[in-house]
Amino acid sequence: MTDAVGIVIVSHSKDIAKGTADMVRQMVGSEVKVAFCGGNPDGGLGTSVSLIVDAINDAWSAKGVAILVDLGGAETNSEMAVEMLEPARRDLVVVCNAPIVEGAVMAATEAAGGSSLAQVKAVAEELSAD
Amino acid sequence: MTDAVGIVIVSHSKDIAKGTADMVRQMVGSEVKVAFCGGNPDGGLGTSVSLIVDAINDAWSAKGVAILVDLGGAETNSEMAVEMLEPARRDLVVVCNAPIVEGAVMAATEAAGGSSLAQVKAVAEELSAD
Amino acid sequence: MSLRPETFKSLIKLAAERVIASAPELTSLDQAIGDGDHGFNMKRGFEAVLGKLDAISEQPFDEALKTIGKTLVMTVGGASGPLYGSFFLAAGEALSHDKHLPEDIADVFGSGVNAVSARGRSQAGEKTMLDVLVPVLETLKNAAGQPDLIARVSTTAAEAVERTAPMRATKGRASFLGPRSVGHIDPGARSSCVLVQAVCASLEGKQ
Amino acid sequence: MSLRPETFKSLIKLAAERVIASAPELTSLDQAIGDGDHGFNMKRGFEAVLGKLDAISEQPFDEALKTIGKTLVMTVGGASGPLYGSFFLAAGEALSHDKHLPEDIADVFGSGVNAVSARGRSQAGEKTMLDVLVPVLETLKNAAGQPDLIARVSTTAAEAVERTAPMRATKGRASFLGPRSVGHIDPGARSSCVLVQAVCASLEGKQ
Ligand SMILES: Nc1ncnc2c1ncn2[C@@H]1O[C@H](COP(=O)(O)OP(=O)(O)O)[C@@H](O)[C@H]1O
Ligand SMILES: Nc1ncnc2c1ncn2[C@@H]1O[C@H](COP(=O)(O)OP(=O)(O)O)[C@@H](O)[C@H]1O
Ligand SMILES: [Mg+2]
Ligand SMILES: [Mg+2]
Ligand SMILES: [Mg+2]
Ligand SMILES: [Mg+2]
Repeated sequence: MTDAVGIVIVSHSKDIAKGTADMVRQMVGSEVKVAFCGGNPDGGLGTSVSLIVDAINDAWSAKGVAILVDLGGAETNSEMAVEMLEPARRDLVVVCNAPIVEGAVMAATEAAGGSSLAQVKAVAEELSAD
Repeated sequence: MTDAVGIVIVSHSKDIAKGTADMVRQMVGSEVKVAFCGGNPDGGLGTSVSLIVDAINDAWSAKGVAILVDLGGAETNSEMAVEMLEPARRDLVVVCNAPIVEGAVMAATEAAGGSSLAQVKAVAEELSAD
Repeated sequence: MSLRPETFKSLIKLAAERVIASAPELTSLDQAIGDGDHGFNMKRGFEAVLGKLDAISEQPFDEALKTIGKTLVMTVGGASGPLYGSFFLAAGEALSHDKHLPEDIADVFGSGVNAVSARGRSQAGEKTMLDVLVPVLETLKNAAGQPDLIARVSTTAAEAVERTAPMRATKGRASFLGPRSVGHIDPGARSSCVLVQAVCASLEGKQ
Repeated sequence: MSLRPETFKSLIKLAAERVIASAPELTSLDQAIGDGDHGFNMKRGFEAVLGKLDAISEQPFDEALKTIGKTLVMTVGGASGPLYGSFFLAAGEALSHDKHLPEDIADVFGSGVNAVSARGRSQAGEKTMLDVLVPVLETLKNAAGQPDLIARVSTTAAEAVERTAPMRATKGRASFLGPRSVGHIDPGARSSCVLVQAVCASLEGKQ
C-alpha cells in the first residue's frame, strides 16, 4: 500500500468525486490510497483549497500523490493547495492534465502496478488531447 | 429548449452521473435538456441498457441527443440502447468519444448555443486524445 | 435429426445454472484484471434467463434466442451484457433466416461471433471472450459432421481459455493494465467456455 | 506621507463591503458566460475577510495582505479564489521586501498582477480580471505622482471593464463558449473594477 502512488480526486461536485473514488476502488481495491473532495466551502459546486490539502495528506505516500481535477477552478485550487503543503511534500505532488474520471481510473491502475509518480501522470495524460 | 440538442450522461456510478448533470445544469441552466443514469440493474457500479433508453427519451429533442459515457461498458451499453430505440430516433443519437465530465460540460455549452448534433459531438470530442 | 424443444430447454437451463455456479470464479478472475464484477453480472443475467425459462422454451428457437439475448442486454450491466446479448440476438436472427439447428450450427454460431466482434470492435487475440468463441467456431466448421464434434468443441474451448493467459489485453477494462494483464486468464473467455461446455455436456447427456 | 493603519482598515472594509454588495451583479454576469457563482464566491471570500478585519488591521501591512490572500484562497471556492488570493499574497510579499505604501504602489500592485498571471497562466486580452488589473497597473506607473492619479486609476478600471465585452474568452469557463463569449462583460474583470474603485473611493474619502 505504501509502495503505490496515492490518488486524489478533486471535482467541483462532491458526487463526482465520490463516484470516481468508488470506481477507482472497484478497480484497484485497497492497493492504492485514494482520497477525494468536491464542493466549495459552503458545500455548493466548486472546490476548496483546505479540503484539497486534507485529501492530499490523506492519500499521502512516500512515492507521491497524483491529483486528478475536472474544470479550471479545480486545477487552480489544486495547484494552490500543493503550494500550501509543507515544503518537503510539494515536489512529490502533481496535478494531472487528464480527464477526471477516466484519468483517475488509469492513474490508479498504473499506481497499483508500483509505477513512479511520473509514470502514473504520463499514463493518465495519454487520455488528454492537449 | 426544444431548439437545443439534448445531453445524456451515462456513468458506471450514479453519483458521477448526477454530479455531472449538476455541473452541466449550473453552466447551461434549463436551456438544454439533460438526463443521466448510472449503476447496473442492481444499483451497483455498472450501466443498464433500459435506464439508458429511458434517459435518451427523457432528454429527447428534435435536434437529437448526444450521449457522454465513462468507461468501455458504458459505451457498449449506450450503443446497444441506441439500437433499441424506435427506428426514427436511432439516427438522431450519437455516443461521443469524449471524457464524461469535461465532455458533458463542453457538449452542453455548445448545445445551448443552438448548434447541430454533429457540432456538439465534435466540440466534446476535441477533448479526446483518440 | 432436428433439435427437440425439451433438449433446447434443458440445454439453456444447464448453461444458465453452470454460469451461475461459476460466478465466484468469474468474479475472482475479473478482480485480477478488471473490476471484479463479471461473476455478478453473468449471474444477474442468467438468473433473469432462468426466470423466463418456461416462456422461452415455448417460443420457436429463433425467438427464444432473441429473448435470451434481449434479457442479457437488459440485465447484465457490464460490457459483457451487450456482447453476449448481441451474440444471442444475432444467432436468433440467423435462425429466422433459413438456418436450422443442429445442421447449421456453425453458421448460426458464426453470426453470433460476428455480432460480438462488431459490437465490441474487437477480434481474436485481444484477450476477450472472442479468444474462446472464435476457436470454437473454427472447430464447428472444421469438425462438422464428425462423430466427436462435441468432444472436440469442448476441448477447444478449454484450451482456448488457457491461451488467453499469456495475451496482453487491448480491449475492455483489462487493457488499462497494459503489460500487467499478462499472466491472467480473461474472465469473459472463461464464461464463454463455461457456456460452450454446458451446451456440449447437455447435448452429450452428461449433465 | 505614509499609509496610516486606520486608512488601511477602512479601505479594506469598504472594498469588502462593495464586493459583497455587487454580488448579485457579479453572479448575473457569470450566469451569462460562466457558471453563475462569481458573486457567491466573492461574497463568501470577502465576508471571511470582514470577519477577520480587526485582526488584520492590527497586523503590519505585509502580513495583513498575506492574511487577506490566504483567506480568499481558503474561502472563495472558484478559480477566482487562488487568483485574487495570489494577488494579495504576492503584494504582501513585495511589502515584506523593502517596498512601502503608498510610494511603491505600482511595484506592489505589479507583483500582485504577475502572480495572477502566473497562477492563471494567462495574460491581458483573454477576457479575465487581468484585463482590468493590467491597465490599472499601467496607469499606476504612467500617472505616478500626478495629483489626479486616483481619479485616473478609477476611470481606467471602469473603461477596462467595458473593453472586455468584445473580447473572446480564452481562459476560464467562459472559454467554453468560444465565440459566444463575445458581447458580455467578464465577471472577474467587473469584480476587479469594484475592488480597485473601492480603494480609490476610500483614499479620496468619498465613501
Ligand atoms: N470490446 C470487447 N470485445 C469483446 N469482449 C469484450 C470487450 N470488452 C470486454 N469484453 C469481455 O467482457 C469481459 C468483462 O465483462 P464484465 O466484467 O461483465 O464487464 P465490465 O468490463 O464492464 O465490468 C472481459 O473479460 C472480456 O472477455
Ligand atoms: N486563468 C485565468 N486567469 C485569470 N483570470 C481568470 C482565469 N480563469 C478565470 N479567471 C477569472 O475568474 C473569473 C471567474 O471566477 P469564478 O466564477 O469565481 O470562478 P469559476 O470560474 O471557477 O466559477 C472569470 O470571470 C475571470 O475573470
Ligand atoms: Mg468487470
Ligand atoms: Mg463492470
Ligand atoms: Mg464562476
Ligand atoms: Mg464555479
